[in-house]
Amino acid sequence: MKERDESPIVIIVSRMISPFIMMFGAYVIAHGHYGPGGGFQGGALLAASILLIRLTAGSRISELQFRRIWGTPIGVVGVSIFFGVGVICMLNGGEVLNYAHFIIPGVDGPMLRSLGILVVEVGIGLAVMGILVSIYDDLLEEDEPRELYRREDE
Amino acid sequence: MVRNAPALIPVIYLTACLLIALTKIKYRQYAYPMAVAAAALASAVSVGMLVHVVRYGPLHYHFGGWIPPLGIEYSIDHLSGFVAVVINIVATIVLVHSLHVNKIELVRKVVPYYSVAMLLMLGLNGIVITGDFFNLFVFLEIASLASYGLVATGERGSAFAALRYLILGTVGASFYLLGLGFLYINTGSLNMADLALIIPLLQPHNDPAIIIALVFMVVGIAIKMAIFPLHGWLPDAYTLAPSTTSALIAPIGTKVASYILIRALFFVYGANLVSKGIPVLTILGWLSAAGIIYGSILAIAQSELKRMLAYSSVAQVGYIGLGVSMANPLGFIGAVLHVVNHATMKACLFLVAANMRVHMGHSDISRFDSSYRVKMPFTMAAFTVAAISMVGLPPLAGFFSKWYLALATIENSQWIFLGVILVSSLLNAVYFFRVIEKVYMKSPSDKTVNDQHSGGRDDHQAAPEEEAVTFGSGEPGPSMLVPVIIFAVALLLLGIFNAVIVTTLIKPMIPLGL
Amino acid sequence: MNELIYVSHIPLYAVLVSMAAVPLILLSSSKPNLRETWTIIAAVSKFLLVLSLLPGALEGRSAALHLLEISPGIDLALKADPFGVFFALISSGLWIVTSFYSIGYVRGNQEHKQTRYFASFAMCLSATMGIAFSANLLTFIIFYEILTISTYPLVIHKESKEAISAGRQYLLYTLSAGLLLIAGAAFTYLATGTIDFKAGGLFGTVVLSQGAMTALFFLFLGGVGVKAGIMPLHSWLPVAMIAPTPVSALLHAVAVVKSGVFGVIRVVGFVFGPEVMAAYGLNIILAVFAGATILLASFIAFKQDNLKRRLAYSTVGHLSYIVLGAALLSPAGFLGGMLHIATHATMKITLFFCAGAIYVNLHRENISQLNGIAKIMPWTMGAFIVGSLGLAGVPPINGFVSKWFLGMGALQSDQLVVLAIFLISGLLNAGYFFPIVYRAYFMKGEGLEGHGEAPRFMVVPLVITAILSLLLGLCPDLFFHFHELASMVAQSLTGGMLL
Amino acid sequence: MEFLLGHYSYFFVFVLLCIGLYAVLFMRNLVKQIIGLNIFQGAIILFWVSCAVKWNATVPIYDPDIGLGSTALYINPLPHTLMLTAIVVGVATTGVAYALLIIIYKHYKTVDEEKLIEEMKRW
Repeated sequence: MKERDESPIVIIVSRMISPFIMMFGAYVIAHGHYGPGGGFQGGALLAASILLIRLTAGSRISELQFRRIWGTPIGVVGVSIFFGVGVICMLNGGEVLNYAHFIIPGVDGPMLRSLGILVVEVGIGLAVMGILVSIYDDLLEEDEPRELYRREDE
Repeated sequence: MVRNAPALIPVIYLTACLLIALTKIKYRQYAYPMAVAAAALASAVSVGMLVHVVRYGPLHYHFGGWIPPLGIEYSIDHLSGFVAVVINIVATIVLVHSLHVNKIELVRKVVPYYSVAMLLMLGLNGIVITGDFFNLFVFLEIASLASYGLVATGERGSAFAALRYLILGTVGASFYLLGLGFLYINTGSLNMADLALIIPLLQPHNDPAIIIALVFMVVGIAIKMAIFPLHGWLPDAYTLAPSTTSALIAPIGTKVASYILIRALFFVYGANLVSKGIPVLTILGWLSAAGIIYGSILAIAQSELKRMLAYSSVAQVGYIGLGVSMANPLGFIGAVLHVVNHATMKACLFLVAANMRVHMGHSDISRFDSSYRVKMPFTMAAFTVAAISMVGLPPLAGFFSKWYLALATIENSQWIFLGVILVSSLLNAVYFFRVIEKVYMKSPSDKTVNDQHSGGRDDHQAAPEEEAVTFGSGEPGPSMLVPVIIFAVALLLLGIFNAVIVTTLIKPMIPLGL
Repeated sequence: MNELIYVSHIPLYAVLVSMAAVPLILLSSSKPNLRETWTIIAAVSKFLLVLSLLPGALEGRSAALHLLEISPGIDLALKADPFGVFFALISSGLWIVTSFYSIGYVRGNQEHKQTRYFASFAMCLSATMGIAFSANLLTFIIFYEILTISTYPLVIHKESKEAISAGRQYLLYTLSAGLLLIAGAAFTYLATGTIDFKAGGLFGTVVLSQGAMTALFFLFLGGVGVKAGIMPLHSWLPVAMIAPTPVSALLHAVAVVKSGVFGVIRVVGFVFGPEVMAAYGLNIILAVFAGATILLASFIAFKQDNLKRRLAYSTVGHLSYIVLGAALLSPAGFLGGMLHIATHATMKITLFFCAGAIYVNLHRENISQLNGIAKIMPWTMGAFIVGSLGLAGVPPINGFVSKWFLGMGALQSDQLVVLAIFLISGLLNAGYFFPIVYRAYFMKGEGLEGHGEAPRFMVVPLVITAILSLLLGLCPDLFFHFHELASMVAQSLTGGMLL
Repeated sequence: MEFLLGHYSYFFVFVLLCIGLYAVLFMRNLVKQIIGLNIFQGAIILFWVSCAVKWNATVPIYDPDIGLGSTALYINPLPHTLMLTAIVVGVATTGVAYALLIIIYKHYKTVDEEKLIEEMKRW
């Protein structure tokens, strides 16, 4: 790979906007169940904020923020949340992802469906973030990538 | 539980996928049993569903409780239930076989390999059971991505093969998506059952957009299915992939693509509409016929067992295409029967190739000789059975799919296609008997060609230097041998009891208007 | 004649008994005596099973069994009609003899891979029984292909380069034939809706265009004609002579080529039926091919110096006798053709046994080397004389009987050309067999000192078959009622016309 | 003319499709092929999204001013959501493609397709 030019402007600007991107990502996820937004977009924004630092400041600094080994576990956790909601609905007597059959203590009716979607969105957001970051990490990995596969968790 | 059964298969595979991914942290040795268990469980569920479908009619499952055409629908009818049973059972047996092969061929990548294999199965099963065209696209891509990954773990050069597969496969999927777009714009629906009702009502019937949509979709599927001029990705991908991948993708990957083809052509469009405007079926028929001949001839030219099998797959997919293109009940029966027959045959043959690679270190036909037969008697016997079935000799399974296809071509008075089917049997015979001849006849070294006592089992006073070649010494362990034998026996049973399959399963699935 | 059918498992057992012997043979590969015992047990029990069907067949009753539906509307069905029993009797009876002879041959010759040899042999006979008892075309095809595959290991038994190339040629011819047969069966099924064999043909009221019918006939002709050695399709047969002699005997006299001609008669009499054959002029096509084959094969046989090849061409010629007999479409023609299956079987097997005995004993294969061997092998050559006289059509050997009926058949249908062909080829037969006899008896041999008669395992069977030829010539209805069976079949095919 | 103007978005889509397909088929550089693949996918996504457009309609989010009755005033949300999925799929595909490409580059030190084919043959 080519040597990177150390440009203070790039580093400072990216460090400045990275938290806002992350914030916006979280907002998009949290907003997804009743407005434009959702897990994928939010997750992509979260990943973008992390990758921005990785691109500009290098992975050594970025690793302090987000360790590369976290990528897969977070992805798995995200998928598990999404998937767990579906299975809980199913076990509770409905179809897969039929939020009316989701269980949140003290909540039911339309609110239950709404919150069910929110939980799912959080799961998707985590999954997308973890996996997008780990795609980047795997592509940059110096020695032969150990695992090619996890990104198909998408 | 029956009500949730259609969703159960994806749930099983996804759970297995995640759990296996977690075993990477600890308990690596559980990856294999978990994968096998998941596939076995899915097989059991799919068999149960098929039984239910046969007894009580199709199963419908509305995802998230949304009623179609608004929501995504999973529907199991005879066709999808049947294909699901075939792919799950074949996958289970192949996965059982994979234990030692993967230890040798993949070394450190075993755990993620199984995880991705589960994803592949998730995708393939999803394609089969979904009743929604867009959902089908998503599953198609999941399955494709998983198979790119599975191919890329193979020997040197497999990454390039996988990349070419990826590029062609993605183009194919994109074409499918494009065609689907046309369809959606014209009908406003993506649900298969709904579309089947809407399309005949559109005015006028040969609305070009609808036909264009079909053409794009068929082109896309044909790439995935490796119909003749679009098969370029297949030989390298099958040859260079790890043995288990070949045995997993070759039997069921293209079969699922042909399922999509059958579903789109006959169940959504209907046989009458398909050939309006553009003679889709005729073109498909001629391309399939060309593919049969081309694949068979190139298979003769190969000296590597797996590559030969790969070209043979190109030819065999042509049979399915040919059966579909006949658009009559007999052709339909032939095509669907060939799905199961070819899945079994190819799985058996690729597993034999895997056994040879693991225990002999290569699968190079020019190096085969009769010591292989002595060292691996059962593997070679299974190979012979599968080869004879591929050639299409009764009473093995391969004969009967050819029988129905021949009947179908005669019914349509397509004499050239009849000739193609018959000639291709001969070509199959050429390339398989070449191997069989080597394995049973060629002496390990040339000096014993004319020697009457050349290492036969009967001669206990065999020459001392042949002592290494003892009966069954190279035979793999039961985990690799039993699956091969199961497939070989299954070929015989499928052949003898094909009438049961045809009458109870395939006949009810013949769509109206065929 | 009404066909009475009763359900019986005997045909199935007759098919399965030698198939069941295959694993036993394979398992006892290290104990040759036990292995051969299995072969003999299977052969004898098969023969007895077939024999038990004979009384029923003589009363015009057929044992039938529907095993299972193998394709919707088509059963895997066995039916032991008189014709099937006729063929099964010959092949299972001669299998016993051949088994004994094989034991003598392979041991005397110290052949390798004897287990494979005996296993394939048993499998072959199973397939032949299946062919004999097939009730419909699909069942026929299934057993026909099993026969092809199980004969292959026998053809390439020597594993030399020539043997392998002979095996390739054999497979090429027979597999293509099988494919044509499949196409023909499929066509027939779609045209008539049935493929069950029926005396007098399946077509009934179905009318096809002349072109379609002719094409269909050629499909069938190609399908069964390869194994029957009809002329442009015969060339695998002489090449396959590379196989061990008992195999040649089996190929020629018992199983393979006889299945071919059996198939020809099945096709002519039971698929097309004499009426359809005559109406579309198909019998003429068949007769032209068969007549040309008879003459050409006889001429080619003159040129051969290798004894087995000469016998092979003789076989090609004689098979066409049978085909020609069927093509005459007259009762006597069918009768003569069918009888010739039996008579040619006994005579040709005798001759091959003789050739094998000479080979094992003296390692000589060429006719020019046979000078004076009658002195040391009197029994063998005596049997050889019987066989060759029979093939030339000299009474009282059974070859005369079948030729007599064939000639009558030619007269019945006013085909004097055919009669002439029969007579000329009889002379030619005499012409190419007698030089051998002459050399053996009247010329002075070299290097024969120290050799005696061939092993007893080989001599006894060939003497038995020679005696059998003689006895059947004197009394065609002896023991097995071949004549009666054949005339029953001939009558059923031609609608009860008198001979 | 009216036809052309009325369907102009489709022509852009068509041009993009052709560019993408051209790159996939004729570029020797594998990176460019993958880029072509992305263009191809992008064109199809555009096509889907453009088909959801309605004149005088707004985003499909519940607006108290419009209410639930007049659905004609909302554009069709379904193609967008579907294409979201298609984009996800595209991202995953691209990720795998580049991963494979990096492996290939490490092995052969080239991303030129014809050279790679030569390499494969030699091996």
